[in-house]
Amino acid sequence: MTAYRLTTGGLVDRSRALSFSFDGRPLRGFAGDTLASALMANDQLLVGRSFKYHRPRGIVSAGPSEPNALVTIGSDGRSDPNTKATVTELYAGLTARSQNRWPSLGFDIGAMTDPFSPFLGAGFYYKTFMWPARLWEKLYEPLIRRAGGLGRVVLERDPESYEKSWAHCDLLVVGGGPTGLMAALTAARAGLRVILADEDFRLGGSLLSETQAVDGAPAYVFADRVVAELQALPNVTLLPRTTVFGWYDDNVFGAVERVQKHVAEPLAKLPTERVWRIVARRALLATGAEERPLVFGGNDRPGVMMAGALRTYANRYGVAAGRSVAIFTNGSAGYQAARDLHAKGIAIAAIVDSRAAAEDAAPEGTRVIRSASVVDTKGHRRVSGIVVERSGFEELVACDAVGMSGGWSPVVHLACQRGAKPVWSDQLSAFVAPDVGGGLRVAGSANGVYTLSGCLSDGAAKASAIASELGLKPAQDVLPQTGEEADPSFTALWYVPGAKSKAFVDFQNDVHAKDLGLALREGFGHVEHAKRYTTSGMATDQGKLSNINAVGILAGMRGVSPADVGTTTFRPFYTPVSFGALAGTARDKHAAPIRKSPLHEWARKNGAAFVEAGLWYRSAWFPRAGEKAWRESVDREVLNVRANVGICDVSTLGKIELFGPDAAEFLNRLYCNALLKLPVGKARYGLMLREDGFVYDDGTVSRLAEEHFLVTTTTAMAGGVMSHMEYCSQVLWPDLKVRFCSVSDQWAQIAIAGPKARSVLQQLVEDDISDEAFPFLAAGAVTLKGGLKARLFRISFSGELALELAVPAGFGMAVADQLMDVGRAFDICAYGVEALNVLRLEKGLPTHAEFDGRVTPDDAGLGRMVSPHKTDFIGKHLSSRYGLTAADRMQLVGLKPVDREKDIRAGAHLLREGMKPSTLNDQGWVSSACFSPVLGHHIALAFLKSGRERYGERIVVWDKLREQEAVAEVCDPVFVDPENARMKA
Amino acid sequence: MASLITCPHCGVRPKEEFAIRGDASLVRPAPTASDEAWHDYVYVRTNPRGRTLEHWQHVAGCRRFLVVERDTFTHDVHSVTDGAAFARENGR
Amino acid sequence: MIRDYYNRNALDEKLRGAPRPPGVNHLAIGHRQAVAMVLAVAGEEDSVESLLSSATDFAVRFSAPGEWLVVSENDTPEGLQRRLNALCSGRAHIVDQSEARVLFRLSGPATRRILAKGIGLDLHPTALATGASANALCGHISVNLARTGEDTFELIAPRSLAQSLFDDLMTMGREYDLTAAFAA
Amino acid sequence: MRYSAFSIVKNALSGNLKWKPQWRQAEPKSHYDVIIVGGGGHGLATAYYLAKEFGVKNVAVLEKGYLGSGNVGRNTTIVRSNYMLPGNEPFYEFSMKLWEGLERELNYNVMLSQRGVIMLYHNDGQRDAYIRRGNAMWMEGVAAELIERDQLKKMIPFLNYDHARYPILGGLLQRRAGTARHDAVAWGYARGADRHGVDIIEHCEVTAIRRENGVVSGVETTKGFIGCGKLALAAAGNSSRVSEMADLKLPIESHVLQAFVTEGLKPCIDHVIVYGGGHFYISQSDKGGLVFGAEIDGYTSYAQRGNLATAEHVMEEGVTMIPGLSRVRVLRSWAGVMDMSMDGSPIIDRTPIDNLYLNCGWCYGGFKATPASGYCFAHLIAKNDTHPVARFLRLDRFARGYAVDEAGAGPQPNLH
Repeated sequence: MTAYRLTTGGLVDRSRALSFSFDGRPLRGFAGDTLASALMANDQLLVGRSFKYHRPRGIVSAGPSEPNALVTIGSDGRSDPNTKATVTELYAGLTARSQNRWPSLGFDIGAMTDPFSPFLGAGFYYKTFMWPARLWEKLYEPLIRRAGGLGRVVLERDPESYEKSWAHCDLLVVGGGPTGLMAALTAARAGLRVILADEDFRLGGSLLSETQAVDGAPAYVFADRVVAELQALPNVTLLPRTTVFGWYDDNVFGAVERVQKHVAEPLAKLPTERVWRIVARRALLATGAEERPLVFGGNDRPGVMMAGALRTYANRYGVAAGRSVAIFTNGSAGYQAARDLHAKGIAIAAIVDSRAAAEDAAPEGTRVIRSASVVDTKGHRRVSGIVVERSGFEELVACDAVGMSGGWSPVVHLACQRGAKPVWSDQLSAFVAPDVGGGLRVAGSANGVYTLSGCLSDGAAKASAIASELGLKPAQDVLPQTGEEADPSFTALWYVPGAKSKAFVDFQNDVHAKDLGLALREGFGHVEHAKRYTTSGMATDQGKLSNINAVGILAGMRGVSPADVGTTTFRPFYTPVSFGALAGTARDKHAAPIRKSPLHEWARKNGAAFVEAGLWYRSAWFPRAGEKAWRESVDREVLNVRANVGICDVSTLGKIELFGPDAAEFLNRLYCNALLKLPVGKARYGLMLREDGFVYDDGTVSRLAEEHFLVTTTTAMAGGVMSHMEYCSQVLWPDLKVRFCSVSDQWAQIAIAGPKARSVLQQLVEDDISDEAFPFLAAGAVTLKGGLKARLFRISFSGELALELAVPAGFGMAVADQLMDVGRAFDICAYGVEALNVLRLEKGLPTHAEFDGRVTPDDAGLGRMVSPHKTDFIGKHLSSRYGLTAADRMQLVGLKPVDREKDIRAGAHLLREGMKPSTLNDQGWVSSACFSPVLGHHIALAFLKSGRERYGERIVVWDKLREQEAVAEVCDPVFVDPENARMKA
Repeated sequence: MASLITCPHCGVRPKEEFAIRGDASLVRPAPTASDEAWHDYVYVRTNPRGRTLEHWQHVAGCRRFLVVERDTFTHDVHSVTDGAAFARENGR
Repeated sequence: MIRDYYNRNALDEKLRGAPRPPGVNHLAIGHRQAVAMVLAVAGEEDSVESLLSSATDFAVRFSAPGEWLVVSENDTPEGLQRRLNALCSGRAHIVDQSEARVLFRLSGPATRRILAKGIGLDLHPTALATGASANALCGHISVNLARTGEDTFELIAPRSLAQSLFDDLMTMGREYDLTAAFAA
Repeated sequence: MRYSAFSIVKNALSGNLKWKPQWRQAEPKSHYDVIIVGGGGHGLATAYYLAKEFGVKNVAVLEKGYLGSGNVGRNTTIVRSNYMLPGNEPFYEFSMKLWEGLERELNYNVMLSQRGVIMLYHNDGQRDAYIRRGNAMWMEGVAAELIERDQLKKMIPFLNYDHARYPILGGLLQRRAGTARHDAVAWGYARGADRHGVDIIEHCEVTAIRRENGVVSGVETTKGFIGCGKLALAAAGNSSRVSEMADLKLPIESHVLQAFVTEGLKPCIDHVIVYGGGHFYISQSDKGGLVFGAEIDGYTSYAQRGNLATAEHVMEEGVTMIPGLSRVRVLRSWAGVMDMSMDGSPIIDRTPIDNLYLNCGWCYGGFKATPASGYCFAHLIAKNDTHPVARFLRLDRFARGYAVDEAGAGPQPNLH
């Protein structure tokens, strides 16, 4: 009754013992083991508990289709829950824990649900837990949630790194078994750029479990030889430990390479996993075939495994699942397993064959029971015998492991990920790949060719054909020699009648044959309904073992062919892929690129607090010693700008230069205001609409020469405006002679604002910048003392006398430093975007807090800017729609709290005094608000229904979310200097 | 299509280099056109299941608007042309 | 009273401190070069292209139809502007981008494998020949990519994103011990 | 058969052999008072309310595939009513209230789980926009809470408070919002409609709309002609294709939206969390899988599959918001075809063609709207009058200049 390591044989390195642990128990395996083979070698067949009934479950397979042997590997931030032991490469120090059991794997309280399973059939939860309603979330659902789930995730930071890489090739071969190796070799020798990817840590696929000789040597030696030749070729990339998980449009494949999942101490310079995006001119699926389980009573008892897995464990890993193994088969594969196990000295208790007649050779002295089936298994946490039924008679056959073999299903997952459904083949009793065109072909067992010789020749032939298609001449190599092979046929058996206990279809999700019957009775006979109602095929194995049997059982019950039932939809991922691998390096602070202004270091040096604004880091305020709250700094900066002078980094604004004879016409169509006659040397405020008539962006337009303009955009919309301009010039008006180019990165731009701005700046500038020489809205080139060429714009976003100086980016910091130096005598300060925001609010200037995509120029009080004379501009026609001109639209107003001590905050809504809050009574909302240090109280900009008619009205500022309410007076949005005297000083 | 676009100026490029603007078969009406014509241009879409023309801007490449003729069901791309050339040919 | 201003490289912070000796795979950052965008006047695209390709003492990088980046290691920005204006004589608009762009030069046997971690183009010499250039996405950042040799590539990136791109490249190159320094 | 714990026990004792189909496989009659095109959540809900609430019982639902094969079976199951605009909020709150009674209404456990939906904000502008939204919700009587950073840290400790781009500053919480079991909604409405006499006809594709003198009189289908008094389209994803049969073009583009589920995990995420630094949203199903999604792929598509670049971007946002997701494995991705409308809001309205009614344009928001959509559409069909909560969701709103543009993105569907 034990699983054990055979004394000899297998491809494990018996000279390299590796220690690991399972549920705290220290164990040893060998290099070359998987966790599953090492667990078996230590007689640990019981590895997990099922999802719903918490039944004890053992290892079933030797590959990625494993439904049961899921463990959590590692701890803390390095925990990998739900890891399949069957594909986990063993390493020294690996720690594994079983899952979904409490308190222990051997004794699990959750298993108490098992006797109640008649009440817990498919979809039972849709029919109950409805009364009383409040108990659902308080009691029933938490219980269900706690019982469900599998592994535990710690949600701690992962200390390891991930990355991505692109790869391009002529031929991608998916699968490194006999088919894939031959295909890769043929294509590579012909000169194609080849990538060979295989999920296993050792290339060779079934050759590693094969007892047949190839070219006179053991099959694995042949595999090693081919791998060595491929490795030496410069046009070949070998990707072991790499699962191709998805096939996407244009023959792009996604693959994940487990670079360091198999090492105890990962190197910091390597990622733990790497996602490859492979662009392949051609691809060949050499993904093999999956052996089918048989659906018989008690088929989930630990020790019941796939016959092929038993073979792999014995041949490749030198591990036996038991000392006396029974085989239940419907085809030749069961006999092959029996022969191989027998050759390793493992007793074969019996071969139970569902077929009446078979030619297959059983090992000498083995009892073969034909026309028979297994209807039950015995044993507690481990199989101890099978109940064989033949012609109405039952017999108990003692054994300590069972190999089941239900035939083969080609693995065609990838070929079906782009909409085409697999096609039923009566001849193969299996679904095969649809014809998906030339980009992706299927070869070998994946193509229904199950013999070794067939796989070798199919791989070579398909690769030759591809090489010829791509214009290369494949060599006519002699195929490797193989020996006699058995006929790989089988007779489909979807369900073994007469089950004495639950016959599982989907092991992990605990879906048994009766669940499918119930689903059918309740009208869920469509394969998608059956899946969704019973959850068959929805477990972490995505039904790799179960789906085909579910289809066969449904077909049987409905009395149709599996072809009529069809399959559910195949979708990425072939096997699950970690978030980390798919995210790569773009995470945390690197989730998006960081943009830094050329004045970033200057701001940092001056103590700035930064704020993330889109990709940019912008200086928000410049705290000084003793200032405890950000408001103190901002108030000081605002007052200083109003009283003296301040400088602010405005480099992040979008800047676009335009050239050409039609540049003026182009801009005139782009903005809603008139720009055609803008004089050279002048700047003008510009307002840009979307075609639906709402404001898109605002900025300034400066005419630097007759056919040379510079426009600015807001920071947030810089990219959008550039694209919009490109759209207009390329698509709408391709005949306008205009060229443009972003110069946002070329210039460091500094706003110098305040009554002393000119005095400060004049010290740096050669040119005369007096009001006469450089009046409000002047724009043009200037030369700094010392010779540096710069640009100067007399525009103001603060309402103060302001000049914006642009210098080549690299000089920005030096010039800003100089301004601070000479400005010291004028009490200059640096100010950030928070102070900028207060200054513009006091001046009633709208920003994107106001232009929220639903605002017309008139709403914002800018209706007069819209040129009534222009025949066309973007947004003109639809601006005149009723809804955009209705009298009750919300209009921009100012608000002052009646009680000056009260504050108003953005996001509050507006109500008439005495009116009850309701959507119907909603009068508007506050778009921006701040404390005005100049006025000494809060001020706000708000949108209010017919607001401009309502100056002087008292309105309730209703902020239920923060439990605040204030009464405010509606006023003109310009709070400071409505005559613009300061700006034009 | 959803993975790669062959830019006529830059060659084969991944999807993430592009920004999609929408239906490229629309023609901006004359300023004097009817309200209905403007409404249809801005708001109404043929939205075919099958061949369609769509504007993809190669934002991370040449920044040209490309007219991508593609199938919205199979995702096959039939042609990619420069947007300005397409506009001129179609008499805009 | 005011004199010369110091011109600060966008990567000054990143490359501050004692330079390490360059490794086999190395990233050199152009310290000073003149860069200009050449925008051909409508209808003059072909003539501008041939004028540019006739010049040998600066590098011409394809940006878009009728648009090129010109990179000169010898000229000042003003000098390059003058020269290009003279060369194109009204057939193109010249926009100084010397301060707007940072030049990254990658060299070494692993260069292709490093770049493949961020760039979707096929970098095999049969697909991207020496001398070829185009704009492309590297990670999340748009750059101008040029192959200047079998194992040397140049990336020209916007100044504001240069530090971010630098971090990305160093991460991509970590596996191959990529080193970095300002170009000599 | 009424569903209850008692019925489960009773049936179990008789070997679970006596359960009946949850809805009949009906064959089409020659004529119905109302034919609904689309056997998804909205179509079935419409049929249910028509029969139950508005006394219109001679109704057929035609479904070209299997019942619930469209978006009701491929979404991220989120149910919420946290909208900002007066055109939307009353409608979605009406829906939320219907959700809260749906299990008793249908005698079907759709597993409404009011776990709370929290939308994170990452800068002051976003915070202010959420405050505006939260106050708009309160105006409609819907409770909303502003959760500031310190409180959020206690509530959801595993978010990336220190390294996220963009920084997590707080969130807007609607506690009543949550998730529901998506397939069960379709099945529950189907069972309910069936019990009120509605014929549900699967695998019956409409191939043409017959009109006589400009008035709709029936549909040609793969099961022959079926006459009707009124024809109601509820085929989101394919709305343009169906309406085209009546020569009606719509303000809609079809776009593909991907969603994902991880392997099953023990309970770890209680709320529905929405990352405002991108578009990522995540919740945990009762089975243990983390269900999540983000933005549409961006191009028009009728293929129910997405591309890898978008998927990768979704994961980037995911690990940026919750670093602990890094080693969680994603099991499966799928994709649905969205009716993306020109303002991001749906349409429930009559059409210029007599007797033709339209329910479309659900963008990302269709699942949560299912009950209200069905109710309001049934109201419109039965009474020929718009239900008050759907009065802003009219087809002619674009021509009149009354777009309901929640995102403020303008007439470009892939930006909503």
